[in-house]
Amino acid sequence: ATPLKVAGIHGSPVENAWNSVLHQALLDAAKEGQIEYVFSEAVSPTDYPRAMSQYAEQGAKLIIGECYPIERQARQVAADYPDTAFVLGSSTGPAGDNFGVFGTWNYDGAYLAGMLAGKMTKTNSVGSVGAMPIPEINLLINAFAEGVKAVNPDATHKVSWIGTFFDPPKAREAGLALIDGGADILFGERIGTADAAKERGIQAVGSLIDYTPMYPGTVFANALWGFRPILDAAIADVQAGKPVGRDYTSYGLLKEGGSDIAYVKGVAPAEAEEAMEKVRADIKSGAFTVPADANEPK
Amino acid sequence: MRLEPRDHLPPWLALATPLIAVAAALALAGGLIALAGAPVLRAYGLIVTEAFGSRLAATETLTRAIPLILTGLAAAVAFRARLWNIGAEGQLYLGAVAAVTVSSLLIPDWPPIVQIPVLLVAGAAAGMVLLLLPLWLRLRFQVDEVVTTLLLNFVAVLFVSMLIDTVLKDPMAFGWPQSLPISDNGMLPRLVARSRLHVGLIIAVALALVVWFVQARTTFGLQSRAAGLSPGGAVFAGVPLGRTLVLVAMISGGLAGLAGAVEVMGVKGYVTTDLSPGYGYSGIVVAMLAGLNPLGVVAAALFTAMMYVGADGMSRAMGIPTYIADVTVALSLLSMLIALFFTRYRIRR
Amino acid sequence: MNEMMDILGSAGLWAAVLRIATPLIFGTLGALLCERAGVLNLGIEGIMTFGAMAGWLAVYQGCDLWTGLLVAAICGGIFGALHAGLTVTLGLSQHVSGLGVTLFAASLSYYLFRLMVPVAGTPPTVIPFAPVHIPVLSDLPFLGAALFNQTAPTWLAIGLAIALAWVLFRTPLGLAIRMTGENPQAADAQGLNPTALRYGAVIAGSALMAVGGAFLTLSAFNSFFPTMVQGRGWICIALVVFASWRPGRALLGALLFAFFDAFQLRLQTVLTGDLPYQIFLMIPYILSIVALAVMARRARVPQALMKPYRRGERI
Amino acid sequence: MTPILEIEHVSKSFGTTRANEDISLTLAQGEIIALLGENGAGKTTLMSILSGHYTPDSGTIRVAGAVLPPGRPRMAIRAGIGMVYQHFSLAPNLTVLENVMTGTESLWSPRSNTAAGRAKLLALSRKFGLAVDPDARLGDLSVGEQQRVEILKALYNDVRILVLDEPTAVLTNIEAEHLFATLKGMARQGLSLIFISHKLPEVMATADRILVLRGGRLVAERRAAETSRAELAELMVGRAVTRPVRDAATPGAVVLELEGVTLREAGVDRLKSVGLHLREGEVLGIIGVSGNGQKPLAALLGGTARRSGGEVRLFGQPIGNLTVTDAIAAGIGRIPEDRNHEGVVGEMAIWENVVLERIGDYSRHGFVDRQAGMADAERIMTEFDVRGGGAARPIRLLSGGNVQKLILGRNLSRRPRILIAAQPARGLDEGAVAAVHERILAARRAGTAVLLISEDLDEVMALSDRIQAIVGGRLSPPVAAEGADARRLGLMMAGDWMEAEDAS
Ligand SMILES: Nc1ncnc2c1ncn2[C@@H]1O[C@H](COP(=O)(O)OP(=O)(O)OP(=O)(O)O)[C@@H](O)[C@H]1O
Ligand SMILES: Nc1ncnc2c1ncn2[C@@H]1O[C@H](COP(=O)(O)OP(=O)(O)OP(=O)(O)O)[C@@H](O)[C@H]1O
Ligand SMILES: [Mg+2]
Ligand SMILES: [Mg+2]
Repeated sequence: ATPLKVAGIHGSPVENAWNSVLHQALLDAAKEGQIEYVFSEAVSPTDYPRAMSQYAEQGAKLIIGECYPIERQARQVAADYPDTAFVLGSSTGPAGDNFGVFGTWNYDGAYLAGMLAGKMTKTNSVGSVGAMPIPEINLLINAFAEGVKAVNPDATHKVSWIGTFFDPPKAREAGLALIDGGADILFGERIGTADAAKERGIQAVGSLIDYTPMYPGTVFANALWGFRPILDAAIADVQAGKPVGRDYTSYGLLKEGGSDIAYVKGVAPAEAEEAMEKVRADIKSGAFTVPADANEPK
Repeated sequence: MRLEPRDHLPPWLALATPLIAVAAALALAGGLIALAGAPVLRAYGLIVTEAFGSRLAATETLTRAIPLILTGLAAAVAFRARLWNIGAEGQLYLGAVAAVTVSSLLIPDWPPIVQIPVLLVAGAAAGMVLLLLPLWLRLRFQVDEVVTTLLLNFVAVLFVSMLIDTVLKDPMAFGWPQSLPISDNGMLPRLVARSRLHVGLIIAVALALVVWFVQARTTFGLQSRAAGLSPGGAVFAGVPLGRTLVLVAMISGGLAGLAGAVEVMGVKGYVTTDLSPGYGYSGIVVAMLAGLNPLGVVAAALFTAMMYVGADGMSRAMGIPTYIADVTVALSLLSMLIALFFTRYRIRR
Repeated sequence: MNEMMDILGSAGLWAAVLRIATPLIFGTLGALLCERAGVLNLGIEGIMTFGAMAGWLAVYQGCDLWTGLLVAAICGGIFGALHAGLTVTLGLSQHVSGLGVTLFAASLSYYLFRLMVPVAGTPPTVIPFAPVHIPVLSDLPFLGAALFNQTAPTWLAIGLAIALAWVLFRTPLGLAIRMTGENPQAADAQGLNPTALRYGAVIAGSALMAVGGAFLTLSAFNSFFPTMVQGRGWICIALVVFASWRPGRALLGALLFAFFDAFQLRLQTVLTGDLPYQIFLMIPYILSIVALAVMARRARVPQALMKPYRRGERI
Repeated sequence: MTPILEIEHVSKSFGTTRANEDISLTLAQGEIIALLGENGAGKTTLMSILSGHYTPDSGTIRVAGAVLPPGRPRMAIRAGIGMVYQHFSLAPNLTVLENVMTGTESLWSPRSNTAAGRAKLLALSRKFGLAVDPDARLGDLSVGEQQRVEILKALYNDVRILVLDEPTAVLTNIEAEHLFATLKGMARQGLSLIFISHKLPEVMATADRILVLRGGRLVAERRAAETSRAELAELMVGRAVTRPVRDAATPGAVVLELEGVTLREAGVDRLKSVGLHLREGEVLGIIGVSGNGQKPLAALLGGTARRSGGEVRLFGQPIGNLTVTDAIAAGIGRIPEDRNHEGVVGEMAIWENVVLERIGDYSRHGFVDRQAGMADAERIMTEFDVRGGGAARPIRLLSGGNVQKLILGRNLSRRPRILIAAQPARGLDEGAVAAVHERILAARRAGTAVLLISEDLDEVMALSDRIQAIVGGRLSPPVAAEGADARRLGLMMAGDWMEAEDAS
């Protein structure tokens, strides 16, 4: 088949971990010849609807991106361009035939990483650094905390918010603050957290992408998020002429091959790894569901 | 070699100046475009077509000019009275949040004909309040307002962030920090169907005319100019300095607050902390490009919007980094400033 | 209460204060130098961004860390020269020129970064400055960890504050700079060249700002992100006023500001849920404004700040 | 012997204005010469060329036979030329020593030798009798002290030629006398001096030679001993000038009365129990050394300050606090002491400066009646002989004398019942002074009550019917002008009546 024309519109620079997952999946698909990929990055919310219209007018068949700050306008643009499929990260539901959505549900991996961390902490205290308490981050951090609690009910979990999506030095400071407060394992929702852990010689958990190669010896586990299943599903729908107006979130779950844990074997106690692998299998089989809690972690 | 003020400006130079400036900016931007390995001439063509070449392009350019006109006026009014309001960004956010609060919490069901004016007034009032604080600090404690207005921008945005995280949080947004939406009755009508262009354009241009008229023709305009140019002279002539500055601050803060209200009522429908891509700061540059002339502000805002939207669209069409848009705007502003300088001075050996 | 005391007693807090303060010290000293010569430099935010990018890029391309700082300083100096050209030679409005420089420097740094480093995924990193181990001092209990566990640029920043104070108040050059900021015409009448002095101060000051930016990518962190300066430049502008244009107080102001930041990061983790986190983030700004109100009357603003000077225009 | 300074065929134009045209002069060692000329004659321009601040279009300057490179202030300083500008070039936030030492050491030296600087400054200060505190903040000093610093700054640079531009414009008579005594002492020690002044008595008393500039040209040169005031005045203006004289008149009813008025400002009593009365058709002169309460007194009556106690009666009626608008509405005209910072807004047009303080009269439904404003401004400009372009030009383009005439005009054209005139002729040339005095006397004839606040005793004695002195915020009892002489007034200004008061 001729490659599908796909445009990516990234609200942040593509270095941002979340965008990088989308971007990498799109690049891979382009390399495999499935799609023809163009993109813009760091598109401000003010410009975002225009970027959508422009790509639609330039003939993109599928537009991938995010519409959290402009939910209303994005749906309006989609309605104006019925021949283009839009599949965007969103907090709300799909609209019409050509507006599909997805959420970032990598909390399965976070729960599993929490199970390892809970058995590893010596101070009985772990911490998470988050940008701000929005649902997807809450889900993630809560799942991590639940994973810790599941194996170590006495452990305490603290959160530090840095108030912005983009300030790695500040995330690092927040991580150091948590360590100073007694935490000996950090869950890094933000880039920069692992640097704090590395500096103080403790262990850390990464999120969305695999940080272990960048922080060997520090990041022992990652709550991965796979965008490829979502992308493939959307591409398949468009190629098949099916409406994309549905929720693609579940493709990102562990059960569907999206989210997962990547960890370095032998860092956590063997029995912890064993227990975790069992839960992992249960999630895959559907025997266990990680509690999804989108409230602000306390 | 030295610079000498011109006695008069030859007409050809007045016309050529903006053209030379734009040409210089484009030449410099062209170098950067070439660095990205893209054909420069085609890029130039695209800047024009992406800014004005289609219905989408033209309406987008005009839409973007609206908040710039308002924040540009806010800066022009204040600077003319030597009130250095660098805080239009914060005032804009408070204006937006005020409009949202009033619409969603207080009067969601009022009909548009009443609700829209009320929201605009609420937005303006909020902007005023935020500028009156630094003015009070200046009049009472002689605190330099450049710094206080600048700092209050951060406080205002954090304050808005707090509101949309708590009392104003939209429960339908699944915890995402965004405000309750403006009720449909409070949204500004579109000017062109299937576009984002809204009635705010008419409001902004009308206000530019009003501000121009007030400054050029009224006693208040004369007094506020005197207050800015020479506080000592103004006091001696009986200009109530405090009252004049308070009025100036109310107009300036009000316009900036209005910019926020209009943006949220015309385009976005609710407030987030990334409502404005720096409109408050760009407004200052727009005002200076316009020589603080309210009518010039309209032209300068259109120019700035055109450069941005054109270059932004061009980057997408050519697949070069989007950041080129901001670079082009910055280069245009800098070269325009230099060009305007040479309309007032000439070089003598 | 107890928690607060615990935080205040932790060495980590004080180490963090010095670290967080470092870019602010560089930036504030740079802005202070410009303003002492009579030029307000609102280009700081963009210059810091460019410094962060250029310094990092140089190291990424294989230079050593100190060369990275030097590259950042040179780039900062170039933007300083641009600002000086616009404000000193042409006498354009210092606000507008500064904001223009910020817009230009920031967007250019993103654009160049993207051209040079067309990455996907997380950005590449460099090996940043490591804390300097000072014999004896670094091994002291508590104090060693609290104060003497910093990277070299932090010591450089503190040293520069002292050096700048010396230059401004103890040397003929400093007097000349101050005179230029107070009354350029008087400096001119004494045979000094106010234009050259202003150029020099703005270029050197901008170089310092850029080094402050580079600290973010070469010491506080190890890679460059667009928008990562996050308003630190504007804080520096406020700190200059807060410091009444004195380097020693600038150092103190930066440390105080950093203290609040470090403290709130720690306080948040123990006072969960009681207060919106934004309140903590607002504290430093609000305190700066309050401090200004308290100090403004006593502060001695350089009299020629924001006033262009051109020889031959009427005395 | 070669002269220390030779200026040869120097010319300089600004646009179309020929500020200096083919000027040549010489100065011998130990000589004092005075430059005289109307406002705008080109005196400051010539001296600025000498100091390197301006570059001449043509001509050369030699110091002790060596050619001075044009437009290089540093070279001029090296050659020994020191300049004391009319508007001081000092930094108020720096100390006296810092002001003096700026630019005197190598910029690259790692440390300023303040000890040596202080010693040198104190030595100079002793040698020439110019007392200063090296560590005082300059902004805290009086104008007279600031001028001393300016002179010391020049001396510190080892000057051979000292130039002073209108050094006495802001000084009191006593300060001026002291200054000239010092200058003469300096000349005896071998220094050469050039000074610019509009005050003929001091010029004749101090200078060895007097050079007169008119319209940018050097029109005359006289030895001080061989000329007269009348001749000099005529040379300057190109025609005979005489100051008007006050003729006898009978004052009318009391229009303004102050009783026990006090004014506190920032915790200091600036006016203490002040009492005065002012009648129609008379001039009441208030003399005193500047800084003794003249400013608050003028501000109080002009509506820009509030009293903290006492009573004010206007046309017999007790009044509360006056605002500017009240004062103007009541028919009080005001001539401020500082015409550039208070009298006018330099960047605004002449007509706007005319309407600004009476904005109510030119307002129609909140809009400014520009036509009426322009018409009135033009009428005032013709009537009061204000020269320097149309009513739409910025007022900063006018010379000081013309600005002053405009301020007078905007007040007097409305026939005010009271005129508060503070230092109305300060810094003006002989012709302009005569014009201003003439107008004030004409207003008196027309029945206006004039309160003349001045430091110039000649002026006060020539214009006033009665005179009171202000010292430390207190007013002396009035004396009739007829019985007053300079000695008596000098004693009053020193506050000698107070002892009598305290004793009684
Ligand atoms: N910087 C300047 N730019 C333009 N014109 C100038 C400038 N300086 C002086 N002039 C012109 O030169 C002429 C001489 O001015 P100058 O200041 O030398 O007069 P002056 O004799 O010192 O007058 P005054 O007695 O008022 O001090 C003025 O008429 C003025 O028009
Ligand atoms: N910006 C200017 N451009 C051209 N000519 C000017 C300018 N400013 C002043 N002048 C001219 O310079 C001459 C001297 O002006 P100046 O202001 O020195 O007057 P002045 O009598 O010395 O006033 P004062 O002594 O009270 O300050 C005037 O003739 C005036 O027209
Ligand atoms: Mg003069
Ligand atoms: Mg003069």
